[in-house]
Amino acid sequence: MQSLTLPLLVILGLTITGYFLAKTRALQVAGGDIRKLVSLPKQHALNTVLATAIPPLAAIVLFSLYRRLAEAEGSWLFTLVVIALAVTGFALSLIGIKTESRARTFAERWIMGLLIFASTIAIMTTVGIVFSMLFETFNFFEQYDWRDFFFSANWSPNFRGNSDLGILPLLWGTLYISFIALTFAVPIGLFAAIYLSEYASSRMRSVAKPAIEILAGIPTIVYGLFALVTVGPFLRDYFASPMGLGQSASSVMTAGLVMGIMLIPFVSSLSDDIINAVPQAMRDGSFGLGATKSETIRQVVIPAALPGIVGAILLAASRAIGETMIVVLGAGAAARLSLNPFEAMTTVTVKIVSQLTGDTDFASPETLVAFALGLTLFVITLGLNVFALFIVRKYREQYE
Amino acid sequence: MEDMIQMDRTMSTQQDIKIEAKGVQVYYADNHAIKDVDVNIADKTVTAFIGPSGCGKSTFLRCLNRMNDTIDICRVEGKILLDGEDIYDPKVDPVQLRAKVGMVFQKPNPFPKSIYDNVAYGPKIHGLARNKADLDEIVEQSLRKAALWNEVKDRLNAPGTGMSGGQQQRLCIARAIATAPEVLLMDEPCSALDPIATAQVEELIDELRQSFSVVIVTHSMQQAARVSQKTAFFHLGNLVEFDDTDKIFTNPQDPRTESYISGRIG
Amino acid sequence: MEDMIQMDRTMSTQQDIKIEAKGVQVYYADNHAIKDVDVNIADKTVTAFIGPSGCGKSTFLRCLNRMNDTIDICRVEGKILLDGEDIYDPKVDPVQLRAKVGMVFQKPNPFPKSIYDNVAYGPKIHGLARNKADLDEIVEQSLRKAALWNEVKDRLNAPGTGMSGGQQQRLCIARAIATAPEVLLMDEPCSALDPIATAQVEELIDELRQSFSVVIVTHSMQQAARVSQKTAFFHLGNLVEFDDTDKIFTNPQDPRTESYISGRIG
Amino acid sequence: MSTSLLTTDARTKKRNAAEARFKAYGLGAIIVAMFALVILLTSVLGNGLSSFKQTFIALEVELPEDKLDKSGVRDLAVMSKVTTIGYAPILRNALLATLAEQGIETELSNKEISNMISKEAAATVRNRVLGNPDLVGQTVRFDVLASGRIDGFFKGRVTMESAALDNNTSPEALEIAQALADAGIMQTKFNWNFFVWPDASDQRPEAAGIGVAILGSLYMMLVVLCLALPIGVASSIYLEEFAPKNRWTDIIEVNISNLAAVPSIVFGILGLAIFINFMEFNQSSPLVGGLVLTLMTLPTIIISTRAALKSVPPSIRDAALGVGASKMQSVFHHVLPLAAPGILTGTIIGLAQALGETAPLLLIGMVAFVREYPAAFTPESGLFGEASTALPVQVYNWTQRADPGFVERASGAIITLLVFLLIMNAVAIYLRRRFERRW
Amino acid sequence: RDNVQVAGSSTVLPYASIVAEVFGENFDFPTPVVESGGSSAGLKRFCEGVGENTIDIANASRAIKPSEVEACAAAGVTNIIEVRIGYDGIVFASDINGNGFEFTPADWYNALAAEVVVDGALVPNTVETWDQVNPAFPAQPIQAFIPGTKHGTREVFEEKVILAGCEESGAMEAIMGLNGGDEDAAEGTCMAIRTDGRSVDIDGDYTETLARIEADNNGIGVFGLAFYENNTDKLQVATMSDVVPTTESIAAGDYPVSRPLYFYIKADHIGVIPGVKEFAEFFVSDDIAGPDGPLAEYGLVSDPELAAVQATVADEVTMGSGS
Ligand SMILES: Nc1ncnc2c1ncn2[C@@H]1O[C@H](COP(=O)(O)OP(=O)(O)OP(=O)(O)O)[C@@H](O)[C@H]1O
Ligand SMILES: Nc1ncnc2c1ncn2[C@@H]1O[C@H](COP(=O)(O)OP(=O)(O)OP(=O)(O)O)[C@@H](O)[C@H]1O
Ligand SMILES: [Mg+2]
Ligand SMILES: [Mg+2]
Ligand SMILES: O=P([O-])([O-])[O-]
Repeated sequence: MQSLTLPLLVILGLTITGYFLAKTRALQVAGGDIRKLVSLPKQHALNTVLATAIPPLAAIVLFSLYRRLAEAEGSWLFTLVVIALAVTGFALSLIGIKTESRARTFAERWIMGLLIFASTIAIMTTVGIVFSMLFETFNFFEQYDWRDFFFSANWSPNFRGNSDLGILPLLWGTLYISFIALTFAVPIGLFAAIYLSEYASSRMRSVAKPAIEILAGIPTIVYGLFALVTVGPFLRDYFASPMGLGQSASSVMTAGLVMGIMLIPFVSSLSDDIINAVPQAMRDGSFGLGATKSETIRQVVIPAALPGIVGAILLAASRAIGETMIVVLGAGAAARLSLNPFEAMTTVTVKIVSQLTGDTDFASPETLVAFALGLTLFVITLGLNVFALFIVRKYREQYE
Repeated sequence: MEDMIQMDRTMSTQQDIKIEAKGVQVYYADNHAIKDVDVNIADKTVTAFIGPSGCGKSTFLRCLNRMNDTIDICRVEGKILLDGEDIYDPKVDPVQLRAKVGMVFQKPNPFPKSIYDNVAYGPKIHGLARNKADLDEIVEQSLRKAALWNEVKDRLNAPGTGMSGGQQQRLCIARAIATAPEVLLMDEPCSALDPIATAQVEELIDELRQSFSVVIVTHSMQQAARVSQKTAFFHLGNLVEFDDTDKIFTNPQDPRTESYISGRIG
Repeated sequence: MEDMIQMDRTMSTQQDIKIEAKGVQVYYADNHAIKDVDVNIADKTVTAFIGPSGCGKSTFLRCLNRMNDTIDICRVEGKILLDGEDIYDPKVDPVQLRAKVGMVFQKPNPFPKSIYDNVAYGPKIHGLARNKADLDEIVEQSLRKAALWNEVKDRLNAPGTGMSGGQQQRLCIARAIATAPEVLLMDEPCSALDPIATAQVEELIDELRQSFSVVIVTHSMQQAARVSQKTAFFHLGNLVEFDDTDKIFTNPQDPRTESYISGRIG
Repeated sequence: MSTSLLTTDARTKKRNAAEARFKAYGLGAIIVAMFALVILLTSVLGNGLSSFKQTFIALEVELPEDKLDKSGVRDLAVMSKVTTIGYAPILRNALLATLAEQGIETELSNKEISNMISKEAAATVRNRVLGNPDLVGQTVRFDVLASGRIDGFFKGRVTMESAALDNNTSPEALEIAQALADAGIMQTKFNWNFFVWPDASDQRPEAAGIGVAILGSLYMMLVVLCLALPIGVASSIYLEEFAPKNRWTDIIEVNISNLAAVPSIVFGILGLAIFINFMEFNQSSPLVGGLVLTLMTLPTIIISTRAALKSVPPSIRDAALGVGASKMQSVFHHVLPLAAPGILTGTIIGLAQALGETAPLLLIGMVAFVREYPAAFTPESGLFGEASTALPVQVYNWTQRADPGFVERASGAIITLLVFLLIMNAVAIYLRRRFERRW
Repeated sequence: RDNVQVAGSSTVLPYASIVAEVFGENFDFPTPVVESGGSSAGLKRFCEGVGENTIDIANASRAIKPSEVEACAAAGVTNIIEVRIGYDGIVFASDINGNGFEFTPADWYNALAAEVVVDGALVPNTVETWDQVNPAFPAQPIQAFIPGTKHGTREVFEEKVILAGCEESGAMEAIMGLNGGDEDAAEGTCMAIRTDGRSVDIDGDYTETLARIEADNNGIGVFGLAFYENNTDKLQVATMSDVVPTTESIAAGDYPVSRPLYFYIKADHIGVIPGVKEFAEFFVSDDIAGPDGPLAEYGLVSDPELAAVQATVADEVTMGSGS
């Protein structure tokens, strides 16, 4: 940490001075007339800032990685190299300022580099996730037969070992609960989005949209308690019991409904923005033909906004799969393969959390199974996403 | 030919009034875009709106089927009667109105759908086709009338947005006539068309006039003279003159009309 | 007047070649939209592209400043040289190219910004103004040249999208000339303009020609005849004929040109 | 020949009915969402508002030298040997004295009397004394906390009936409390300390606050905002505007949607492995928490940003390119502002999620009992490197505590969290409205 | 790093945080940071190695397992001091307004076993109400909220209640008679809990159990003694084999269901991280962990052999180093 302070300060100082120096210098070489410059002073300044800051920062990152891997110590040499890089970038970019130099192109190259770097972070995250789980998953499968894990319909971990750790009931619970949550959240969210963007007055919209977004910010424990204390008993007393579907207050339905509420803003807010971005000319074209508003929305606006809406729905689905607290409190912790929506079930995610935070020996299959569950879920959602991408590709419509 | 048009024109003046606008005022926020316009649009007639760019032609046209409703800042005052009924009456359903009064917009705006779906859209929502064959027929006829059929018949499933400017314009014309409106408002329908296509569209307009009323905005004085029986000249939001087309072009009453027409080029 | 134009034309033929297109082929996916086109566009000349709708005029025009790069499915083959340099060379920065070769699109597409910002955008990013006063001056001049100044001078801060069709078109012209390109490509720049505005734009084109090269797509044969020195006639993706304008209109070599021109109306 | 406009024909009636239904569905959807919101908020507010008030006892405390300063020379080293346990009887005596003064008779045992005063009180008094040794030997007035049960009595949580069953208090104690309240010695007043104090142990619900948690959340959100928004927007721009459309970008796209579906606890596993074990950042620190939440929020921001970028009509890009703007300029000058509402929505939702998340923090050590305020920067631990908790963690912890006094505090923390969220979102919502336009 | 870092069991957390709080108030060291996250997760963190970036103390609601000691050693954590702080009583409680119960382990076995022996054959358990288990009980539907399989309490419940009940009621013998005398298998059969909804696993904590009982008044839940003592106005406790669970009855060994609580100190951090040893000594001091200390007041069953524990800490006796 301390060894970084000096280089960072140097970089910061150089970029700030570089910004102003480059601007002045650019104006100077142009004799005060920016029209003579191929690139604007602003762009020269930007180029200088980027050229001064990026190489040494990249060096710091690379070197830190190297230091961790090789367990080497930080050294003065390193500090020197970093500062030298900063100074070189600073000097070169300043010297390079001529009337005909293309600072914009250079600056854009730096920016492009940053953009590409940013988009690799997602990839690196995935790699990190896979690697942080792969090793323990491997350990798990050394202790536990993979066939039992993937094909057993029984989930009952046991402190004495000899546990049944079949993933099927958990997967079933995950799918069932997510399905119910989405059947609830998607229509409501979509209709809310449509109403907000197409029917509501701008005043109502400016109140209702942020209000609905609060739903996404309420901690899930509140939803969980709501499910446990209010929705669960209500569903049991008014639906499950009269219909003879069981006596359980925790149920897939309870968790699904409550989770659905939480997911509404994911669908509604994002879709609303996308719908709002559909050009008015599209709507006009439809109205001009004598279409009603709803016909216009259903047949012109929604198809045009479809890729974005699908994105929003996928996001909601993802959130449903990853949710724990609502499931724990709303659906119970029982792993079960059943079609009855009024029975308690549980999900993969819940079991990842509970096995990871439980009391079982951390080197035992009962704990390690969490990693295998995580990795399996990862692969399954990957498959679902590939499928979704395929569908979106098939139905996308481009306006203009 | 000349005297046929002459005959038509005489006929047209005897025709019933289809649309009657009285004291129409339109504001975009504070911008007074249409100032106290009175116009009677006869049935089975082509009426042309001419005037310099920005004078309010499109705005007025959009009033006639209440398309201005979709612009937040736009406010319309006055009375517009269609077959004697006030279209701004709260009881009037703009949807029904627009089904009767179709529109081709100044900027071509095809839906991001296939060419076929673009044209079939109107007939579908209005239930004009009993079955798929019917619909195919309507689509083909409309595209034929809009002089587009030959160019697109092999790619009806291609997106309507991936067409040339003129093709899009004709697609929008086809789309509008597919719903068989009683009044067709066309905002510069031939601006992106070559002379041959223009001629075909003009033919179409003439054909439509047999049964319906057509209002066309155009910058081409020749076109106005060719296709219309009545002409309205707008200037800075005012309706300067409205009369039989030949009268406007041969013997304008207002000096502004005179100078606009004489200032014409080519 | 007539002989001045005559003189100009003779001059123009002696002019250097500004853009040289050799064996250009354009495909939209499988649709072969431009077929082996060779064209030389001279400097300080107005070249007109004419042809029926959908024949590939816009497509070819967009090739000249690589605007087709933005259409995923579009593929360009052949060579296009600007001042002798291949613009499709990987080393060429399309941005610099487009700064030199400006464009007015067929469909007016103002930015959803104020009128002022629409016009000032180009000069700003290219550093054409030393200061705010300079910029104001450029904006005013451009709007004046595009015959829009009088209409908008009081509302320069109103959004460019809230204008009439013709006003938007002129705004796009003003935006394009504000960057002072060496070549200006105009895709039907007068389609939504009234005769007077059209005349002003044509005047502008003539003025631009003194120092630059202008390529204009138009459907109006009269306009082509009025403003251009060279005319290219496209048909179904082929360049059928390319010659001095007066030659094309008086003595076309190809029967297709002949029939297109004679089929003209008005 | 044509039907009147004033009467609707059968088909139009049907279509209008469909229209009305459609609109009603929309309104219904809003109402359902609002209804759920109102229910949730009322329950949170109903439970939590009381946490902003607290009951205090005004005690005249005699600080005897023989107990507090055996040395008699105010030697701090000696004085600090007297622990809070030693201070407890002094407070009890003070309360007994007050009772006697007020003429309130009681048969309660010493322990029960002690139980009326918060265990925090001893620390309060001890800190004051150690801060100002001269107080020893004097009688000083202290506003000390009443214990959780007594406080609950004034807030309606504890009743005479429940007290009768309760091991930790008794109806007699409540009667005394009532008498003291009537005498103005016990007062329930607004409690700023709730927002300032750190967490307290299970025995002192009345002293528990969210000071540390607010700081921790604030630090983490700073990290998330400074990293997730730029990185998310940058990678969306690259993927949507620049990246060649090929198999590789498809992989990235699928990969990002897939990251959104990764359970949040898995990000905790990742954070533990990468940031703590590999990069050796401090455990329990807001920096690591912020980094983990950044990775977790990224997919949300990227997905919504990409959708927003996609919805900007191509003609805008063409227009910019046509006047010679570079692709980069067209994106930053025109496309991005038009996509801003969608980006901001993604940010709002992503931050909401990040702000309320507990599970990943579990594995990097932030679900903890922390009483020391974390500094934003220290030379040893760097930026945001000191151990801290966060608001959702505080909520999670408190909902697990045995003492019912923590229920209101958990709700109070939730209210604070929502206010925090609203403040954060207000900016975004304001910006979003400014950028919103139809074209 | 100048603060002590503790992680582990959520059962030990309340006690550890009480101690940490008082420690911070009375010593010049900063208040230790006490994380929760489960015994297993805590031990795992503990065993990740030695150094500033690892925790100093792991709380656990069970003893460390040999395999974990091995894993620790593999990462260089060889000097571990095991400290038992006392016992956690496990009680059965139901809604204060409902029926009271006096259980024996056999009652629980008969109510919750997945399979019971009827007429010499193992059949699925079908009892629906408590009076079917024991005629002395009311005809209240059976609804048990027991700890989920992640909790250490579950193990204690299975072994000290269900298995004990199985043996007590003679079912064990009967099962062994059926399966040919395989004792391990018989134990397994005994401890299998029915999954038809009569017994609900709680993966959350005691507040969840309490909330479930409040939502379903027939429910009987398993709680920690400390939790019950803080909620005597909502819960009534059931006796087990006629013993009322209190800290005293458990310390005396009369009440059968309890488990020891521990913490583990990384001896290599003593003297490196300031306050580690002081905190540990303070934790087990008589003032804190004794029968009259705040921990006992809160519900910890104080260790009868506290003095020995104090000596272990004072002498830094590591595991496996004789004694
Ligand atoms: N984006 C596109 N995707 C697919 N095909 C296209 C696209 N744009 C144009 N085309 C097709 O390419 C051909 C040439 O189109 P182009 O726009 O160049 O015609 P044009 O000569 O400009 O016609 P107009 O005068 O109508 O504007 C047409 O057949 C058209 O349908
Ligand atoms: N959406 C709008 N918001 C604000 N002002 C508008 C809007 N549309 C048009 N205007 C203004 O109203 C006036 C009339 O515009 P209109 O579109 O009716 O002109 P026009 O006669 O159709 O012109 P053109 O021939 O150029 O299409 C113009 O001054 C224009 O700037
Ligand atoms: Mg117009
Ligand atoms: Mg074109
Ligand atoms: O958190 P526990 O390990 O005590 O269940």
